[in-house]
Amino acid sequence: MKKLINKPEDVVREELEGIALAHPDLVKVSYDPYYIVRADAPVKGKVGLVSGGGSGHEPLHGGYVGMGMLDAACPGEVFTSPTPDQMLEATKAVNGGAGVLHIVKNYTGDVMNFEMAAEMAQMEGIEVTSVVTNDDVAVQDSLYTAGRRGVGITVFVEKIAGAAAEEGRSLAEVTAVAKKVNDWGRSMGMALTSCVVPQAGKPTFDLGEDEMEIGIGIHGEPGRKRMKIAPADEIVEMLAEPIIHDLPYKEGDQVIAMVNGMGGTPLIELYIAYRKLHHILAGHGITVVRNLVGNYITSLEMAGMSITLMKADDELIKLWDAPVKTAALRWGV
Amino acid sequence: MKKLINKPEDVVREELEGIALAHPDLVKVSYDPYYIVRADAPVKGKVGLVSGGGSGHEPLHGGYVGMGMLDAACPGEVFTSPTPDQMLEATKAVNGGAGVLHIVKNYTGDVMNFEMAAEMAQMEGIEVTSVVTNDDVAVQDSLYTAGRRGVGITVFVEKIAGAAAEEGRSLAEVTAVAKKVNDWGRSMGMALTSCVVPQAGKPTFDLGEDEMEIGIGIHGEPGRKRMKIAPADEIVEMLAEPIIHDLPYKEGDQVIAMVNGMGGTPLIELYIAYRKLHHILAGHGITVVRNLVGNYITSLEMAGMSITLMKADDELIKLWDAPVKTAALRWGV
Amino acid sequence: MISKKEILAWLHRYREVLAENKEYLTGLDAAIGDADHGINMDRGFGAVEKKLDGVADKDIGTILKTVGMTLVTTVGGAGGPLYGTFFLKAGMTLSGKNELTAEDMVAALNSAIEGVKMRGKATTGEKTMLDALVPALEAMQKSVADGGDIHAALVAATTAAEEGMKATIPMLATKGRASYLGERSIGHQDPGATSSYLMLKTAAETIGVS
Amino acid sequence: MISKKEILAWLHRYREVLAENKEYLTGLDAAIGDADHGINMDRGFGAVEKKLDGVADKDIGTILKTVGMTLVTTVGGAGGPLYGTFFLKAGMTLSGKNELTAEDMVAALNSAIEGVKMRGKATTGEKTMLDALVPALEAMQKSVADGGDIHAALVAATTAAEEGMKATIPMLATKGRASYLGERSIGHQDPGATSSYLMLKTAAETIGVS
Ligand SMILES: Nc1ncnc2c1ncn2[C@@H]1O[C@H](COP(=O)(O)OP(=O)(O)O)[C@@H](O)[C@H]1O
Ligand SMILES: Nc1ncnc2c1ncn2[C@@H]1O[C@H](COP(=O)(O)OP(=O)(O)O)[C@@H](O)[C@H]1O
Ligand SMILES: [Mg+2]
Ligand SMILES: [Mg+2]
Ligand SMILES: [Mg+2]
Ligand SMILES: [Mg+2]
Repeated sequence: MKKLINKPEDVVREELEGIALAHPDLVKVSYDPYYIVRADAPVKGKVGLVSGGGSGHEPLHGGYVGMGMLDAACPGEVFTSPTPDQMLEATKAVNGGAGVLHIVKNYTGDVMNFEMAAEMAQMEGIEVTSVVTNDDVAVQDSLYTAGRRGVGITVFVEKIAGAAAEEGRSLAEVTAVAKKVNDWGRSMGMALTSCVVPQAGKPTFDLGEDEMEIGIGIHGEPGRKRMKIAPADEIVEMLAEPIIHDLPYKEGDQVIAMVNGMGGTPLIELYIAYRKLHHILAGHGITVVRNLVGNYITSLEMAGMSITLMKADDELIKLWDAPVKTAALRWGV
Repeated sequence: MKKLINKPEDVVREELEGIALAHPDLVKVSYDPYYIVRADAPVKGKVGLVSGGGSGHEPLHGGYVGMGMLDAACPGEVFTSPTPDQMLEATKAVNGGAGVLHIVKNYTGDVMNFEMAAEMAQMEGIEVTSVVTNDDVAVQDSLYTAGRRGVGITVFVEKIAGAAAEEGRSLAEVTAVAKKVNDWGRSMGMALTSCVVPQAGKPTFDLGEDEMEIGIGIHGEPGRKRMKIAPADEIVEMLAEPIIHDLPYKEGDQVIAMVNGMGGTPLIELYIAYRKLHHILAGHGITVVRNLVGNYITSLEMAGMSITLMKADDELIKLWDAPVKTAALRWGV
Repeated sequence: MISKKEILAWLHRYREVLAENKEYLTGLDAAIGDADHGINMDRGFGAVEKKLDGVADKDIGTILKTVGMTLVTTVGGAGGPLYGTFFLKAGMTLSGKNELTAEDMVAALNSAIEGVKMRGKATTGEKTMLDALVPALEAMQKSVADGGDIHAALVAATTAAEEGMKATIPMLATKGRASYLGERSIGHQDPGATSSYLMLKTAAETIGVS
Repeated sequence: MISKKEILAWLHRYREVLAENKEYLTGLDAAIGDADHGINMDRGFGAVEKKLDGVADKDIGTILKTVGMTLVTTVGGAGGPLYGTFFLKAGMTLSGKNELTAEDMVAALNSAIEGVKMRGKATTGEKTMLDALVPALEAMQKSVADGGDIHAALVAATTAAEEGMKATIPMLATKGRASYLGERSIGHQDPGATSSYLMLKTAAETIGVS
């Protein structure tokens, strides 16, 4: 295992220390329990947004705490959901009196821990709603599974619901727009290499020198299909077509598109992929109105990428364009 | 070799297509010869800033083209300096009548190609100055070598000289502030893994499972020392102390600090490193007034990091804080 | 009767067993999950270990509730709420008790399992810890009904848990992270069922033995 | 006399030699540089190949200047300006000529090398292509002065270039990318000296042969 770390068990705490030292203008960090909160929290009268999940997906979620996006993020151990006490304390810290929205990625652990936290917060008199993101088309959605995983659309939900909250919308309204983003979003990812959980010390899965894995999640979970590595254009097709056909996105649709690196992929490759995605969408008569190309929701040092599309109407574009000031996403201010 | 590419020889062209499609609001792309130019170039009466170098260091330089930073970037093949015809055409495209500054990293190839381009541009009546960055303390600076390599400080020069040009300063003034940034900056890098040049198809150097290389450049050049991998805190010390003692940075100094990932390093590790850097600097009585933590000048998929410090006075901080709107660096707008 | 000492011995020993099986459980989770189950359980019971001395003079119900709360706040993932709820519910059932009958034990396991089912919205046959726990409860109930003593009941439960654990191998996961794999989840043993089996096995080795 | 046909044959053949040695040269560059010298030279002479037919009826000076300009705009790195200048200067020296004497050949190589020295601000002993080129020029001059014919002069130049190339192995680099390595540059053969040796070797195999 080759990592720029000290002890595996100190990774999350030391990362939090780094974030606190690097961004004192944006965030404050609580160490007991762990959470990252907007420097000016709680914002009076504003709906508070709390997200969280296992660490190792940086900049998700801590990099998205700040004006126009999250009010707090709860980091768990690497790839492990945080615990209800973290979420409860974060919820209390951001409660400005207008209620708190929990943004939860659909993993059994995350869902159960956030459920417990919401129950506790409600017992303390804080109004809490939650949105569970489940955009991963690699996973079959059926009554007989835990449903689809929440992946890339989470970044969009945090940005857009964050803008809606900043505008002063009510908890019900912010929750509704967060649900709309999730409903209109789909993603799929792939890996060229595995990643190494620091405490495990070895790759989560093994891929041959000429193999890739299609349909991976963001935790080094094995995907749905292992196959021989293919040219970038074919890989983009393998991800984009199932996404497009799933919602489906249709001729005349406008979308916001993200080509996301899994952590170990050079930016040059992501632009090559974006180019092909743009052409595929154009072929379907779909227009990209905004885009993100870079590392936004990662899987440690995994090489690979994911694609996320969100159908965009005027409301969502306006909220997307609203100012945001976080460590990892910033514009308009 | 595992990469999200099509044919190795098409990597740069396809990347440019991706950049053009992703950022039409920021840049235009010329394909013959290759260069990326501000969408609104030439800006009348403003000094034009042109940089360039081999590809594979993304977001450097193309990601820094836009308001408040570069006017144009010339991408070479991967790790290979671009050619004088690219630089000449880019220079002409950004010449708003106030002259053009070439920002050149100190590599024999880059220097010679930019020299030829400057000679050609001057023959066509365009006033050209150049600044050669040479901040890498891993390289001995002596009369008997090609001098120090230009690395991380190049990002700072592009940001700060870009702000100075945007303010309407003259070519001489912009050149002077660019030189000041370079003079006040020092860097050093290290690698946990090598990188693979697409056309070469195999790692540039081999590192054992427990080895790291200290003092590497940004082209997969071997460093000055190979040793057993160490905890992050020790590695940060090995980079920071030589940097601090080289200028030297002294008690009471203010600095802008960058902890830069080489392309394959998770952000979580960069924050762990930033934490230690901050403590080391504090121990020397040096204050970090601004910082960057992320992938800013990379080496394809190399795992590793570099540290850059720049001594900062009020002028440089003001120029640093000035609005910038590029694909990879954006604030204040 | 099960003494408080035995309960504490069981919890201390289970902490050791988890440490010994940390890599094994994590390896099982790598195959169909995210390679952290052993790490999570080890972290959680490491934290439990530090709490046990402080509550050693409290009743068994309080001890188990403390274990549950500690797991909830230190394990995370799916394991945290599930094992946390397991111990919280067992502790609530055993409130105020300083020693336990076989019937207490059955009642506690029963409500612990009901808690897991409720929290996880799951049932048997879904390739989870319930596939070890539910057969264990049934075997324990049967053994006690047949007049077996506490140790015999725990041994019967362990045997059933082991069979249940092995039975997860051919199952298709329909709950938890493994369900994302669809057909590819088949052929692997469930990590949570394995840690549950180890928990019962440790009980059989530490409770009602002498 | 050297005919234009021989010059073209040399250039065509050198393009093939570079393609054959692409990985070899890149491997040498990986050891002390950035693993692109073979790729760069191959790309440049691939572009040259496409230009040659278009200038085949021009004079030798024009042909070589075209080669130089093509290398400047397609090679990049250090090799581009250096080999580009090499051919530009040679072409300028041979302006208007359709066949060359041995003296023309010596004069052209001399001014080509002067161009490389000027552009690279380098001299011999710095572990660069000059360590192959300069001894080659000296050997060629001596051979011609001793009355050797064109082919003999090229063979002598090749032998000297090969020795010069090998002599770069123990050298400490003080110019170019390899100089960043300090002491660690010792023990490796310079890629640019190697491509220069191959250029002369190809000349000896294609010029003045029959
Ligand atoms: N809904 C559920 N009900 C009961 N047990 C479950 C459920 N989901 C997962 N599990 C159990 O949890 C185990 C995984 O725990 P762990 O690895 O700690 O959490 P995570 O999956 O969040 O990483 C699985 O092996 C399974 O036995
Ligand atoms: N200043 C110089 N003068 C002469 N030759 C040089 C100089 N610097 C480098 N070279 C030659 O260039 C070769 C490297 O070329 P190449 O790999 O194409 O360029 P780069 O170093 O930019 O990647 C070296 O092996 C050396 O022979
Ligand atoms: Mg987990
Ligand atoms: Mg090069
Ligand atoms: Mg797990
Ligand atoms: Mg080279």
